[in-house]
Amino acid sequence: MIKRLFVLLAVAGMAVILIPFVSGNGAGDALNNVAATYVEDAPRDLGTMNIVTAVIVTYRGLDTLGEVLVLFIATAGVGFLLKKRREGDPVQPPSEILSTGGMILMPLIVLFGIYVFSHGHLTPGGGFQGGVIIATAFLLAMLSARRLPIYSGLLTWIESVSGFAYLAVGVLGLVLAGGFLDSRLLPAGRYGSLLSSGTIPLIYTFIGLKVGTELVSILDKLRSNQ
Amino acid sequence: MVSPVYLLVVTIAAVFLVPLADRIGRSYGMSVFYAAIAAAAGLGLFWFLSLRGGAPAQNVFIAGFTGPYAIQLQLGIAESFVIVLVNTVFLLASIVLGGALIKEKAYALTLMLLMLTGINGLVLSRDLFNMFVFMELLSISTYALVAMPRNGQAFSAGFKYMIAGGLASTFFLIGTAFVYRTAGTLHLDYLLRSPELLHGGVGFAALFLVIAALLIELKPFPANGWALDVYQAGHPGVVSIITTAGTGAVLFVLYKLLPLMSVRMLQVLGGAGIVTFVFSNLVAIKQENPGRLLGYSSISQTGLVIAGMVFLRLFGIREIAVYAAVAGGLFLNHLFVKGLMFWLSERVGPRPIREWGVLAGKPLLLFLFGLAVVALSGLPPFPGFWAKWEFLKLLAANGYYPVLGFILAGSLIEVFYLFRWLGYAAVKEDHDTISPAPAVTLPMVAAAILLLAASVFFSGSLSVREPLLRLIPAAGILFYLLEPLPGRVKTVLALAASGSAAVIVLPGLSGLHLVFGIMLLGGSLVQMIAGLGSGGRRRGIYPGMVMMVYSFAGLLVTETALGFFFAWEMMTLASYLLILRGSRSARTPLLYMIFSTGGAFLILAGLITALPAGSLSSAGLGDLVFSGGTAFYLIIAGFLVKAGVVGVHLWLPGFYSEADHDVSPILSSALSKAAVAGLFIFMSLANGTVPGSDMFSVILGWIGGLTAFFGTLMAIYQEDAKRLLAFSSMGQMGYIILAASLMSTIGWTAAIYIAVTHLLFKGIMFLSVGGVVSRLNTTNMYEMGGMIKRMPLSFMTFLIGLIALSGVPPLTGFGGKWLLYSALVGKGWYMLTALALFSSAVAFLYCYRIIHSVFLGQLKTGFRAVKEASVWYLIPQFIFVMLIMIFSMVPRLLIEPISAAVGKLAGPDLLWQGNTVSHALGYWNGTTVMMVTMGVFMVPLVWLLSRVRSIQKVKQFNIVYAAERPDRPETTHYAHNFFAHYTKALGFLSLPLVRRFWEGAGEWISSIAAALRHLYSGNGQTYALQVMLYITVLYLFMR
Amino acid sequence: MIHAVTATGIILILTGLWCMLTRKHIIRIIIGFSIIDTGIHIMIVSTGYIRNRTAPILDHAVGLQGAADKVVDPVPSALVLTAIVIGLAVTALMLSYAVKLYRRKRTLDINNYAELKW
Amino acid sequence: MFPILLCYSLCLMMIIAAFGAVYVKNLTSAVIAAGAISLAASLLYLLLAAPDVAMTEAAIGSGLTSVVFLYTLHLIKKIDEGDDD
Amino acid sequence: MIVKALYIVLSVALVTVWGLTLTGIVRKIVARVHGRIGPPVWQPFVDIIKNNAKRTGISHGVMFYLGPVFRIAGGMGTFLFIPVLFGSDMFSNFSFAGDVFLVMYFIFFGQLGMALGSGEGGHPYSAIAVARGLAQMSAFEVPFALSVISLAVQYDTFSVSSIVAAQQGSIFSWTMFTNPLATIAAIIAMLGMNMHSPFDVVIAPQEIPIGPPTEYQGSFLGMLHTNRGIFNGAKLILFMNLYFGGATTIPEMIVKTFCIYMISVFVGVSFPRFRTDQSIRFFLGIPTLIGVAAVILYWL
Repeated sequence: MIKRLFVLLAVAGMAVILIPFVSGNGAGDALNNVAATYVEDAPRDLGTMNIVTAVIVTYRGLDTLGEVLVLFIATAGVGFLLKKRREGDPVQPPSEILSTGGMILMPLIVLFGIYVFSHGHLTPGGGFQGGVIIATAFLLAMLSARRLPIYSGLLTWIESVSGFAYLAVGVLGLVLAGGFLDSRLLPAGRYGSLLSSGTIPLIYTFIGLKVGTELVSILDKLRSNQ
Repeated sequence: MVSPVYLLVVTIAAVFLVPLADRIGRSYGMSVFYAAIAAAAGLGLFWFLSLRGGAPAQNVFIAGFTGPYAIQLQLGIAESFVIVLVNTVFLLASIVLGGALIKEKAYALTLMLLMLTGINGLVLSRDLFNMFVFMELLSISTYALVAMPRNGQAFSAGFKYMIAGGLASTFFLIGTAFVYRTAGTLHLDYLLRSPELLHGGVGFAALFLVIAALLIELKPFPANGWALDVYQAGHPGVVSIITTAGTGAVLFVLYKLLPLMSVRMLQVLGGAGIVTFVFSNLVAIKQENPGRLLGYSSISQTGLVIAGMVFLRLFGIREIAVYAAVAGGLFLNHLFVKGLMFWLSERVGPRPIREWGVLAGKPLLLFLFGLAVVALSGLPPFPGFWAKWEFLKLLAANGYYPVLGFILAGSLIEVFYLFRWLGYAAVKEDHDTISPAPAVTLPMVAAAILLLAASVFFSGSLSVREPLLRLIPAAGILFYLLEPLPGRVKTVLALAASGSAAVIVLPGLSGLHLVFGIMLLGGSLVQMIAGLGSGGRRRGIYPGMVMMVYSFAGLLVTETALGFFFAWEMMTLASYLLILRGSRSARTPLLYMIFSTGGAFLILAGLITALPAGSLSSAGLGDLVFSGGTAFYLIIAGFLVKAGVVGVHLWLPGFYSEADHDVSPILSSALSKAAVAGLFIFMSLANGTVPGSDMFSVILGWIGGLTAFFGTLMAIYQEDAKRLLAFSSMGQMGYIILAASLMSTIGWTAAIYIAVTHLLFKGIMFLSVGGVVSRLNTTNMYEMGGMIKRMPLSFMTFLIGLIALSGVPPLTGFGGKWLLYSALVGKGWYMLTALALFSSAVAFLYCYRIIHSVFLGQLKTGFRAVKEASVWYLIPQFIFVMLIMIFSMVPRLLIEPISAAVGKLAGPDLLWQGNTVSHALGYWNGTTVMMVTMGVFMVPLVWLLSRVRSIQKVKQFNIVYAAERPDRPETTHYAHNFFAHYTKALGFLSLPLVRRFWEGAGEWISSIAAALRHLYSGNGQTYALQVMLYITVLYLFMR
Repeated sequence: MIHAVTATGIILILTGLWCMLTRKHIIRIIIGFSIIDTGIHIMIVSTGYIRNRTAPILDHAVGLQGAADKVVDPVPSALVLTAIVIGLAVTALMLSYAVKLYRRKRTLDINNYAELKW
Repeated sequence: MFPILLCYSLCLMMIIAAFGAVYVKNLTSAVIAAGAISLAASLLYLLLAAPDVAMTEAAIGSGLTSVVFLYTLHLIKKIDEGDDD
Repeated sequence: MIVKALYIVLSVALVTVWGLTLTGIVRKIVARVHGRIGPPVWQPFVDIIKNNAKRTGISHGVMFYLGPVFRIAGGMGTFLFIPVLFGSDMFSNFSFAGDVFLVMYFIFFGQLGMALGSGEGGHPYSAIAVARGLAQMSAFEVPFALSVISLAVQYDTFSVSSIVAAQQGSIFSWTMFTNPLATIAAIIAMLGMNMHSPFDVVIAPQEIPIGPPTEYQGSFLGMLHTNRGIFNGAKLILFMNLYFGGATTIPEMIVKTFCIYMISVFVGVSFPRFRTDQSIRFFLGIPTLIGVAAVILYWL
């Protein structure tokens, strides 16, 4: 019971620390200098409609690279911890409806995922969201067909190559344009069109592929772990 | 210059390449892995060198935008310093891990690379959120790698780590977001433009959370149980990276954030660092598991580095060089040492520290371990020493004395458990051995070399400019490398090395320095000859011996306070090595180290307190300011501990007696004078400037008197010949201190006269007994007896030494007594005079005891065939005997130079009339006394020779023995418990009260440690709770 | 409104902490973490919100002119995105640990994993 | 008015779901409850003009995270059944 | 120079004869007190001649051989550093070579040599006796030292001659009257020094025949006997000089030393023997306190 008391104390202490954030929030009614600059400059400099994308891919591109790497750690970490199951274990066959439904839905979902990450500079969403959607498609497929073979070799390839490509685009930015991960490597293009915003769609595509494959392989490892 | 981005690119590219290369083959994956890390380390080195060469700092903005809009990577000298260190250690650790990694899948390699990416990113980045991302890279990959040993312990430790780490990143994230909300930017440089935004309200809470998170990542006491489990359970290779590179990166982030913090925050943070340092060390006392022990030690070191940089900031210091000297030095020291020690623990395998005796048979590993222990304890010449000096100096200069005290206390505890461990390792116990593993040994050697290189670098930048001082460690290492040579060759080399030091140093000295120079260097040199008497390799003696002699020289030559302390610590270290080698028990070296370090810390505290204000580089000894008094008293107290005065003499009997038989004489006769030399150097420096020095002299006098008495008293009860002589040395040190405390011309003359004669006769006696013991292989006096028959020369020299010691005229000993009593009565200290007289009367007891038990009485059956001691033992004895004879014949030869060196102090001078020395009260003509004695001796001798022509030699047992004829020497040699009646009368005075006191203190500390340990319940949830409560408390303090 | 959202975030964080510190089951502790994560994300998003403004997507409805006065802060969104992904990674790794621990001792009571201590 | 009401009700929902996740007996339900928090949060993000976050939270926070949890629970059940080792 | 040497020989001879005679007288007195007839007064001389006349002697080794030499050298040396007669250049011996501390320490010279010599004899009784003697010596040294310090304070000098000089004038300027506490402490110490009963455990004739010299006979013993005379005389003269105003003529010296010696004799016949530990505690008790009081008295 004494421990409960301490927990209460700790949580209360945390509350004391966090309470100022309630009143301290929402006071502002204008963007700060940095945000305002992003909003004003991004369309002109980068050609993106979605400012969040501009921030993620270009202005704070290094964060995003790190983020991709974190996800990669998750894959590697889960793979490092969990061994793969022996092949040929008996599994229950899934229900007929699920299996057929899954097979039909899967390509559509994948397509949607591709749409999301390729339009990241125009609409909400981007590489991560798109990647997750693709992973969801595979998840569905996994549920519907338990024996769906996930070629870990292929996954590794896609993962590594897309990651490497992302890095390569970044380095090219450093060599040919203003700096590492500079999306102005390619011309900004026509504002609002799919092939615009420099390398942003390209990067998002790589991220999408990479995130998708990473998540699929995490799920695969959790699924087939024994 | 290469853009700093490439540092990240290299490892990230490798992250993506490794899985592909691994598909082709294991070795390809490994090659890419090592190539990437090597490239990173190489880049770091390249940058560091070019930046030191004057290249401008590099600032790179991601995506080519400037200002606060894009993430900035900065590569200045500080960054490059950290990067080169961290990447190098990472590389070495990966080599250590090689064997484990090759068994894992490629995932492990990628995780390692991602960890390194996180580390490098943390160092380079100037953006708060970006740091968060890199910190997550670092921590998440660490979480996974902790599981590497793949046992239950590792898994549960890893999970606990994740809970605590998860909390930390939660706080960091909230904090970062609200820093942005408040300040409108995440860019450090722009945050720094208006740090006051973060000093109140939301801004404060946000900054607090960020700092709290960083602190949690740095494992502050007591919110660090999870980290310890990780240190214990993780693979030593991985753990070494966590505690060196990982911690280093987080520390550097903290360094970058320092300018944002308010004074209050800095104070609390510094306090947290100190608390961590002291208490982690304390808890470590009770640790048996090497991993966990190293964990506690790592945490404490981290705490010290935090405290270092925080206090520097608090003192308003902005120069990077100072941070590099303090925090950088401490960190660098920790980095290489902890790496080395963790790798060594990998090498030794899962053994509790008590079983580290397996190292005893491995000279290289033992050397590396010793190096690490020494470096970690903050002893010279390693970077930790210089850094601590600078740090403590700044603390003192700013009046932070309590903090200084805590750091010294913590360091003392640290010294205790580290040297205890070293003691375990140095004593070979079982025949168990460890298999060779070059992949682990090579990185250790590399770390040691880098550490030594860094030591040179640091000592160069920190104004120890006397080349002789640098020679001290160099000589030690040189003689370590010469170890394979035969012992006699090494003796000759050591004699040559020490002799040349003496030849170079002595002509430059004058006054007291010269007197002590002759004593320390000359005394050691002569006695080193005895080393020729022992065959074999004699590993471990000469590095310590030469280092000790060079430290003597250094002590006398140096003109700076730092140089003095450096030489002092080197001397301590060198003598520790000597006793470590000789002693059979682990207790004696440890006790010696503890008390010596304690004494050294007192000296250190005194020195830095006495440093004149505003001295950036190390001040000269002459510039020290003693007007406050405290500094002076601290220094003197330190020397008293080293001299082994009563109360702190616990270390003394073992230390003077347990070394090798040719080393003990040097320790007991010469080394003991180093404390006296220190005492005199500082007393003459401070003479007249210390307030309240009358009281001080009285106290010092009584300390000396009581030391003389108790040392003597305890000597009479000893059964071990060398221990008896050791206690006798304690008594003689008491006389010296008593005489020194008089602060008068005659007093000081007496003190130095006694010191010189003590050097001579104690050298003789120790060497003589050493020669006997080396033949008999026992030090128990009651097992000896009748040695005069087998070793007449040793007996003769011993007798001369004994007469000199007892103070009986006509030999030199009387001069010392006469001078002492003259000075004491002259000063009016009558009770002390009586005490000294009583002590010197009691001294006869042990004098007779030892000469009778060893040389006279019945010769034991087993020793009928022993030979006279080696001639190499006798040569130094005869040299000393000759000196004693000369000084006895013409005392003026000795007294006059000494009083000239002492100069004019209070009290009357000594007057000379021919060979008669006199003062207001009395007079003494040593030459006449000698003549008369010779005369009265010769007359009856001649008479006897003429009378007794038909002298009849009788057999050993032919004695008048109550109508019996004894046939066993054991029953007829009265030697054991010789002064039983004395015990009955005055035994209460020799109760081991002092030992009980110190043991009680030790028990007390160790039960505190045991109680504190229970904080670490092992429950991950409790650890999380501790983290939360810690943050709450921190918040309350910082607000 | 925004105060309520922030407060909700804080309440979620505290609830998550409570969960993490009092529940014994490891999975429940991980759930606690994920609640904390959600709470943090809500807090961060709330910092970027400005009343009556639209999302920072400058389509033709918003227009480029004076956009800075019409949209909310894009930066917190960007931060949260990163944070969400990191949260997923941590959760996945924690769960893998849970599986590993369970396989060792067939229990997920955190009190049973205190073999290392002192 | 409507958005504000919606906002408050979402907040309330989240808090209730959070307590559910802490105290509900069944672990699977707890996971679902945690997913529900995320789902509600993603709706909230739409109200807060952060559609990107909303998408991500929906996809990752409520979707993928829950799946990962459920997979784990499933795995643990399988270990219990002695399916393993 | 030659004259001086002659005088020194003369004074040594004088003190030997007087010392031995004193021993004889005391033996006679003690015997009478005990109700015995006792040996003749000249018995000590007879013993010496007899012992020296023995043709052979045995030796246990060099140190054994040198022991008596040390002993007698110690006795003679002690005597030679004490001025015998005040105001007489010739009978001041070598007292210019050192002060009272020299004398105090030179006393040990002979004892040490004796102890060493008897030690080589290999007889356990010798060692036991030495151990006892040393222990007792260390204890009675304390009151004696305090007493001497008190004198040094009182007279502001360590020089025996100067101390004697300061006591000249009337009988009341003797230390005995000017500093009675110091005198008492010194006298008690002297009882121990003389090793008469009750402090004769060192030579405890019953258990450890005659103490350290157990193994000695022949010429060696003869020398030891001779020394007993010299050493006794020397000590008495020292006490006389320090506490009883010294002596200006030889008869005065003889009378004073006789009286001083009688003190220890009277005490000796009336007290039983102390054990070693008892005597140590005794000397460190009241006599030491008296000595401390003597010092403090003159200190203030």
